[in-house]
Amino acid sequence: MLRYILLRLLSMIPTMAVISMLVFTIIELPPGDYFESYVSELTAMGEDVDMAEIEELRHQYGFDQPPVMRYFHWVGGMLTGDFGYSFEYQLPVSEVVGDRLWLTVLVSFFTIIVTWLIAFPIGIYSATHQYSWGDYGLTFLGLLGIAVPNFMLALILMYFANRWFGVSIGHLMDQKYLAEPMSWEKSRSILSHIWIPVLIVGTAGTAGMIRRLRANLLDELQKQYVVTARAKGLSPMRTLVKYPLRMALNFFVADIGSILPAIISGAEITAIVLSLETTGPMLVKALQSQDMYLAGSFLMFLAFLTVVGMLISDIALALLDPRIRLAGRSTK
Amino acid sequence: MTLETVRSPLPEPGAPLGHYVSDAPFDPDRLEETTPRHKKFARASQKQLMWWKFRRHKLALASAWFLGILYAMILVVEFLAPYNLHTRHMEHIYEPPQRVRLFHEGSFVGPFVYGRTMRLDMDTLQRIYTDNPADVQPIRFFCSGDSYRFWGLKEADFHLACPAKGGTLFLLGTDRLGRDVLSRILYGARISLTIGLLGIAISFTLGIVIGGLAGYHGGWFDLIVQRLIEVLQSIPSIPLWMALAAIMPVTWSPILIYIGITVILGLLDWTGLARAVRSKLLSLREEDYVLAAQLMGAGSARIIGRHLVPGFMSHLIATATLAIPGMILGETALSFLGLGLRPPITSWGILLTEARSVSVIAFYPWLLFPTLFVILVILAFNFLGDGLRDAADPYK
Amino acid sequence: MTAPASDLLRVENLRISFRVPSGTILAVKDASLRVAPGKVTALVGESGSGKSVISQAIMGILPSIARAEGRILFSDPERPGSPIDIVRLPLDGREIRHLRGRRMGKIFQEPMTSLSPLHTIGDQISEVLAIHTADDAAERRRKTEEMLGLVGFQDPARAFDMYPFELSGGMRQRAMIAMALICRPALLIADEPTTALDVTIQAQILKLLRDLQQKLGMAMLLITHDLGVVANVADEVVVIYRGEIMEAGTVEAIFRDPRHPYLKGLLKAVPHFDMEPGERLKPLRSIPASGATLMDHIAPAASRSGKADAPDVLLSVRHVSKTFTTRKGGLFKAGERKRHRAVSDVSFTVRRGECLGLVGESGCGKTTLSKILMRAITPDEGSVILHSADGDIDIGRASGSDLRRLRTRVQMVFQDPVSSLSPRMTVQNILMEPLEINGRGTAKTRLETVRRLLTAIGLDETALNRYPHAFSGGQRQRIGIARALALGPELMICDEPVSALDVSVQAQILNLLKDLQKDLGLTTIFISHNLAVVDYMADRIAVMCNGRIVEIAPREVLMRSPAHPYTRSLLAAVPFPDLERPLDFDRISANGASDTARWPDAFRPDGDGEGLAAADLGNGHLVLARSDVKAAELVS
Amino acid sequence: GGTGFSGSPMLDELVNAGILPDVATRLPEKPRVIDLKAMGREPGRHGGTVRMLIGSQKDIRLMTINGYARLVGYDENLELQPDVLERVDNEGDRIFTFHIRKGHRWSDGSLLTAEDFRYCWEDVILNDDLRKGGLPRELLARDRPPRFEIIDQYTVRYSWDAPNPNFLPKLAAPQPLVIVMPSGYMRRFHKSYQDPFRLSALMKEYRVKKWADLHIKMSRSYRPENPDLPTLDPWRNTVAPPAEQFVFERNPFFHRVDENGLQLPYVDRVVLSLSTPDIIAAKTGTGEADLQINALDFADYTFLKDSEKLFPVKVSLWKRTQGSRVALLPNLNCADEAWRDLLRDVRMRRALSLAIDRREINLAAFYGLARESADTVLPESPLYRDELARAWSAYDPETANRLLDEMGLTQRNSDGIRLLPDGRKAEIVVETAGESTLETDVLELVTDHWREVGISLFVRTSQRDVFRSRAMGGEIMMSMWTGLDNGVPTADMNPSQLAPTADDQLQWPVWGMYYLSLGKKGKPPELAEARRLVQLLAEWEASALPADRTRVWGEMLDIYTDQVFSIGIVNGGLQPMVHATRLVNVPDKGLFGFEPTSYLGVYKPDTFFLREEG
Ligand SMILES: Nc1ncnc2c1ncn2[C@@H]1O[C@H](COP(=O)(O)OP(=O)(O)OP(=O)(O)O)[C@@H](O)[C@H]1O
Ligand SMILES: Nc1ncnc2c1ncn2[C@@H]1O[C@H](COP(=O)(O)OP(=O)(O)OP(=O)(O)O)[C@@H](O)[C@H]1O
Ligand SMILES: [Mg+2]
Ligand SMILES: [Mg+2]
Ligand code: NI
Repeated sequence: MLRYILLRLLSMIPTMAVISMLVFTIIELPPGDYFESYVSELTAMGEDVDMAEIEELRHQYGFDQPPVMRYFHWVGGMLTGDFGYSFEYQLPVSEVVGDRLWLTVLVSFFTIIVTWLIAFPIGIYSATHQYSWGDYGLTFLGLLGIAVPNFMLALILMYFANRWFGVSIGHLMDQKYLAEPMSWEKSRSILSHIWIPVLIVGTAGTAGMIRRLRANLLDELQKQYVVTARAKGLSPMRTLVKYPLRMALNFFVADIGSILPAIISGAEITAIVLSLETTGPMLVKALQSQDMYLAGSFLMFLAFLTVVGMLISDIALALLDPRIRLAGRSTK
Repeated sequence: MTLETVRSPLPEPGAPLGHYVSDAPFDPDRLEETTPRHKKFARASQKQLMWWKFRRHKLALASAWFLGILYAMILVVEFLAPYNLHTRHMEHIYEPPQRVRLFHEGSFVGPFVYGRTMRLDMDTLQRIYTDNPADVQPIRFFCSGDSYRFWGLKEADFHLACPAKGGTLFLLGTDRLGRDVLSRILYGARISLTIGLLGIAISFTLGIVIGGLAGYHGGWFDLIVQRLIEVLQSIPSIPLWMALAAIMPVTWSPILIYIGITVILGLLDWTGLARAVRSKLLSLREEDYVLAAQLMGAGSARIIGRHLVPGFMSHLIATATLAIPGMILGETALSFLGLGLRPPITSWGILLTEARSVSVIAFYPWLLFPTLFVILVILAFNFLGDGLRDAADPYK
Repeated sequence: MTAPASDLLRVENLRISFRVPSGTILAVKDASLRVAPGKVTALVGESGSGKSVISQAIMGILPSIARAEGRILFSDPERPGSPIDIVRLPLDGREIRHLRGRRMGKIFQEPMTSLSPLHTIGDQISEVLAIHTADDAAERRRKTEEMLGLVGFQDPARAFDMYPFELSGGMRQRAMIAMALICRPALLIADEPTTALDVTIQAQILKLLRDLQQKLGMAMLLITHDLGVVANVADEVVVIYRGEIMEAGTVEAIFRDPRHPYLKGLLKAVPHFDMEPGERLKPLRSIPASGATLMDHIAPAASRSGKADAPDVLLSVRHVSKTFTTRKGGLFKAGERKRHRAVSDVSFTVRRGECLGLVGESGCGKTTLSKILMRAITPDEGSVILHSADGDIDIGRASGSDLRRLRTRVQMVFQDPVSSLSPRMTVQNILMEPLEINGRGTAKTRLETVRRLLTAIGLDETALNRYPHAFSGGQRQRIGIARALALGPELMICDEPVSALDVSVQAQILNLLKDLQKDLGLTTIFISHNLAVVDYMADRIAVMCNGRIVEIAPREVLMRSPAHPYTRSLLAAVPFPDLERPLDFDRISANGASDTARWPDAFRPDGDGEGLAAADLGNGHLVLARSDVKAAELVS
Repeated sequence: GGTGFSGSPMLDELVNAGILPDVATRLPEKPRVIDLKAMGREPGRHGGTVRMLIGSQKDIRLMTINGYARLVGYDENLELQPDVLERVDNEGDRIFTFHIRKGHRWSDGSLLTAEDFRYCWEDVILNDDLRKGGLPRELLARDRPPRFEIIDQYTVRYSWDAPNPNFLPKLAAPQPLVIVMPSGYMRRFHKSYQDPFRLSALMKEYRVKKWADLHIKMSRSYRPENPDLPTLDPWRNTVAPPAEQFVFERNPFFHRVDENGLQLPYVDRVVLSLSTPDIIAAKTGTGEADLQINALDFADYTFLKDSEKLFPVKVSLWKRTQGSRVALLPNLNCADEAWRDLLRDVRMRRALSLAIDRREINLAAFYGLARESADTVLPESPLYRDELARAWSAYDPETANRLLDEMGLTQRNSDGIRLLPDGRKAEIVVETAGESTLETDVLELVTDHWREVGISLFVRTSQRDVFRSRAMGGEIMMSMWTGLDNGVPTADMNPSQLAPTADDQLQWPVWGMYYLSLGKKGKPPELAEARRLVQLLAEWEASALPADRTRVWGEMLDIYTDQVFSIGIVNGGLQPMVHATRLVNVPDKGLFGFEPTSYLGVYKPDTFFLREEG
């Protein structure tokens, strides 16, 4: 296993290299560059632009060089810990993120916990009480969450939360706390706001989880070893959790790899609609305005988390099921 | 030493057991009695068996019917929709749904709607519609209304239902250009229920094949496939959409671009499924029956397709049914970023995107009707999935 | 002895039916039986007669599609006087859970699938303690290891941390037994508890059960078709046929005075050591399709025509070894890996058309060896060559068309029938599959073949569209055999092919195999614990112990004059279905016959397990002994 | 105090602590007195915080625009008035003498003097490092820069040989020409004044590579990202980006007072909160903004109006100043030759304009409240004439059809779509940034209208970022954009928007580039009428007499509308304006636009005040 992990760690290097090229290409694909969009944004607002100044900036950031050169410049910078400069914020990329990062982690973390807390019991319930009213009802609710686009749900919740509970629309806290340091009131305010995004992002994920868990459990529930466990006198719940659930978790563990980056990127569109102070909208904005170093570093960070997440997921998989030999070939 | 034969194999509690011998007729060569029903089942093919099992799941059957009808309907949308996709009614902007009634002033008239009068509230700039009970507008059936080109080929104007001459029939209200929401939903179904499935088909095929091979073979193949998956998963969908939207040829029609994006998304979207399949197969491949199949000389394709994937069918079905809303509504996210479908094409996603404002929720909630259709379709697909799952479940 | 006040278990007029898509199957029809406290009731009967189903009903673990009627009364000696009707207890309710595992233990018929593949056996066994006792973890481990030792694990501490898939079939069965016994239940339901065990271990287990029975007053419902075992341990016997009780009585009554034609037939079908050469077993009913017609149908004559000029030796195995490393718990504890030599330096040949019997202690490497022969496991060293008219195939290295030839010519019957059948394929598809893979026949002829195969193994066509889990253990085993036969292989490796079959069906199957061997020259390697069966089938017998072949000789030679101490103790441990020849339990050593310490010096390996070689005693009789000992001395 | 001036209580503490001088010292000797009563408004009180919502960090510029403290600025009647300056002497638009208010201070308390003008002129504008592109166009008259003289500490003079009518309007623009800088503060970032060692330390601190970048960055006054930069605006920023919220506090040295001697602004603090543009309307509707006009759309009006019932807000409708709320701009520099020739044919443009049923669009999108008009000036402008608005803007499909037939586009296919001479179908692809449903809706309607005259329209949305370069490259055939930026010009304002003068004019970007780059890039206008417009613009720039300017404007407007260089649809579009009911002095009616009203600027938000609660 240790050897396998080592091999995997080594293989991250070429993977990340390939990803960096891909990220670079993707950022470069849309026509124009940041300055182009900068100029057009200014002119759209009726402002004047000093084209000479723009040309100068272009030159300064090497935008008059061929893309290959810029790629190496960028990658070289990242290797030495210099993630480049955000044109939009006029700050080094490393300083732009600020508070947003932990707020994002907070929201995502809450969302994931809530998703699991809801999905696991319900999934188990649905599988053990297949075709009961509870199964149907919960399935229906879950699917409702999937069927309504997140932004719509966001708008509806926002609107009614405001009408009925007076919660201010959007954001993660009341505006007045924005610039303040952490305090009791501020955290209260955050708590009173966070449930909306958690609910919105959570609903879609929860239903997916419930349905999949249910499906996987249904397959396992009939297996002979479950009967054995029952014959030992194990209670249905403990049987379920110890045996079939562990088997059914396979799909879930396989997906752990994508949780990690999702925590950071957050649900972008919901975050945009709700105007959350998280990293998602920042990424989208950076992409739209072609703030390439910011977007690029962000994407690379996500990629890194993905790669690490996949490794964690594979290790967890081997822990979950002793039969799995990750490095091994199939017996022929 | 011989014991007396007793009548029952079960003595009184605690009593010693006598020697019981059954006196029922005994013929070892007699076969188990088989009913014709047993015979029928024994002779049936596996597909037939599945169908019989599926049939027992009433809700799944109903869902299958519902979807079947829906898909049949999208073939003849032009005929079913009371209006054309683009027919506007400037005097009926944001008109709430009209109720179909049967009785007018206590007497039966048949299905009809009341005409409406509109008043513009100059202060709030709201259009206020009131039923005009004097204006009874009977709905006409199998009638001629807006003319259309059926499938772009044949000129026709035949409709299932039309408004009364000079009247209106907005069963689900109208939108901001006075277009009939019902008609738009019907036309939208055509796109929403077809193209997205293409993407699912692509991503599922890829996911199962690639994930299956990686999980079954393991080793280097797996290592490389996993790296590929890492690379693909590393790129979030949003930048990808943006890049794709940027490179799609300008001259393509919107529908072609949409198909293009769907296909490409399908081509990139298989990774999650592939990983799930692979992980499951990594453990399933250690089962004895896989070995048995190998020893019979079965190839990878057969082992994956016939032995391993069926063991994972429930998950696949669940995932597929869950992917459908994603594909129907995927374009809402695209539109959100300004990359989605554009008129003149209409889909449910577009309709919902257009309803994207607090005003709609507050004043024109009927514009959210497409959601209802999405929900119905998704429920139907899920129940259908349940039925299929059960049909494939040997324990049922 | 005073008669006990009541019965521990009374099954009264039990009817069990299954709701299947095609209607209902009535598996048990008004069966009644009892188990007296501290006594053993044996339930014997044909494969598929409803024995397992009854045992499931007693534990309240019938599958959800089954329906039980009647009464199952359990009078717990702990709470005398109030029998509990298990049929009426709520499913998985507190009461029944309280009984399961603690007051009633069950040994499942198929140990492989009955254990969770994700948990170590120690975990699964000690869980029973965790549920029903207040012991702490250390105490549980201690008790579990003790129990594992009692059921014959040589290294209980190591076994505790092993996963089921790392164990041999017999070891899994013993783990199952340990699980059932760990709480010392008042009633043990043992469903074929010793099918995967060699006779010495079987004797050891039977002894253990008897001891417990005597010491703790444990009663037992023993389901088995090994009439030898019945004769040795049972107090009362119930004979069941197609869900109906045919005959019941004390063990004396049954063996000395069988009355029902079915029971008489059964007793007649038992293979015994003193059969004439060429004498056939007498099954209850004859199989309509003879081996020849079946095979003709399966493999067209053309493909068998090359037989004449085929080399005499079909398979040669040279110095094959295989070592397993077991994974130990955690991820990073690389240091704690344990290595186990499952097969070591095995060489032998198999001649065309013969049947080579392979016997040996449970866990000695038989299955591993057979898998090596099939190229399901790659040996660490050594080679296996399949000789045939169209060129030799090096099994270890074959690829492409050679591999394909190999796959059609060599087939295997798996030891564990359940797990070797795809759970989501119907029997029809399972049997059809080898034909499809190799493109034999058309869809129609394939179906015909499948039907013939089914008849040959004694199942009717209603089986076609059922899934493996809906069959009895013996039925599944027969399906496995049918599948192996489907391609008409040259060499068939049968790993315990009849262990789950009652004697009459067993006779049917054995006769079929024999016919095939005689008429078509089918070569078989026949692995079995049942020495009488091996004696009946095999032309030569190889005896394995601790991964090595310790003795190999023609059947008569080995049976009449075994040379190796291990072989001798094996033969001594055979139970006979004869009340006059009871097993001498006291002679059965705690560590089994493979304990080299008890062997004479001439056979004992030196410290590092080396220094042994095959000594030729003439007549093809080879025995593994120290190379410095003369052959003559070994015959003693 | 005895002087009769009073400052905000907010600053009392600082004054008492001696950190701030008292209000009399803080104000110039002659502050600008705003007579609120005379304006029809109510004199107010100090205090309070006004909340506003912005959609992007860049929008802190709204504070500079709305604050509208300029050397000279427009009043509500769009007449130029000295503001920061006490007086301007203008001799024939050639010689401008600026009189600074004595004792006028920057927000850091330093005096505003002629030195600040000199620093900006000599050390910044004329500095090669700082201004790579040369002098701003507005500082050139017949391509010659002005002479700069310091008359005394409070008087400076700029003089040209030829008239420069651009100068003062540009100083009054929403994004003003910068000719004065807080030299006391800025010097530390200037190579000529700072020792190299300290300068490079500062460069390191602010992470820039060149000193010029440092100077530019620190001196940016339009987007007040540097909280330390002294300003003359009513409020000054206190938060450095990036941030989610920007707090602007009153400038203690602001130079305006009301008639009662209260130093303006009344409101102590303006807080700008960052929000997604999409939900600004929703948030405004729930009373989360005290003053909001930007990022609100007419479509939100009903919702906003409804919220009046629930929240203490007031919603009114202002009028947008654009020449057309949305306009179709045929790209005369289109790369497709066939189409270029067609679009350059005035009959084509007229036909397309005549084919549009503006009435329907007005009804559908504006409840009929906007004006159907060509893309031209609004009635509020003194230059307005009825025939301008009516030029080719009636719905007349027959004439349109006739014009198209006349052009030879007589062949039609089976769908009734006309065929080009080369046999292609007459399909016009209109590009839009698609940012509002308004654009898509209008296009949808126009599609139908044009089909009536045998032209089919396709919509393509692309990011507006790429519009300019694509239009320059001729890839765009026609685009949808807003009409003339300034729909309420006076003759004194530069008419350059009517002539090809910039590369972001999507109807002729290549010609505009030619003008902009002084002939180095792009191509000279190839249409006589366009050339004439450039010529007229030159005449305006050279003119010294108001009458001349009016004539030039008139002629240019005639050509522009008659030639239909831009197909206007409706103008006078309505703009919802929301303010808290507590906020007093916000006009109920107003013109809303960047130019010339500087959004709220000319309505002087410093005179808005929060009425005491209760
Ligand atoms: N889940 C099920 N669904 C349908 N039929 C079943 C199911 N389980 C068992 N049966 C049927 O019930 C009958 C009795 O099975 P049971 O397992 O009790 O046999 P058995 O006596 O234990 O035989 P063996 O000795 O072969 O194990 C068989 O004919 C079998 O086909
Ligand atoms: N996958 C494995 N990993 C580790 N050890 C294994 C594995 N498979 C088998 N073994 C070990 O190899 C030895 C031989 O096992 P094998 O299955 O060949 O025994 P067997 O002779 O078939 O026994 P039985 O008669 O009980 O089936 C056993 O000790 C077993 O624990
Ligand atoms: Mg059984
Ligand atoms: Mg074995
Ligand atoms: Ni007797």
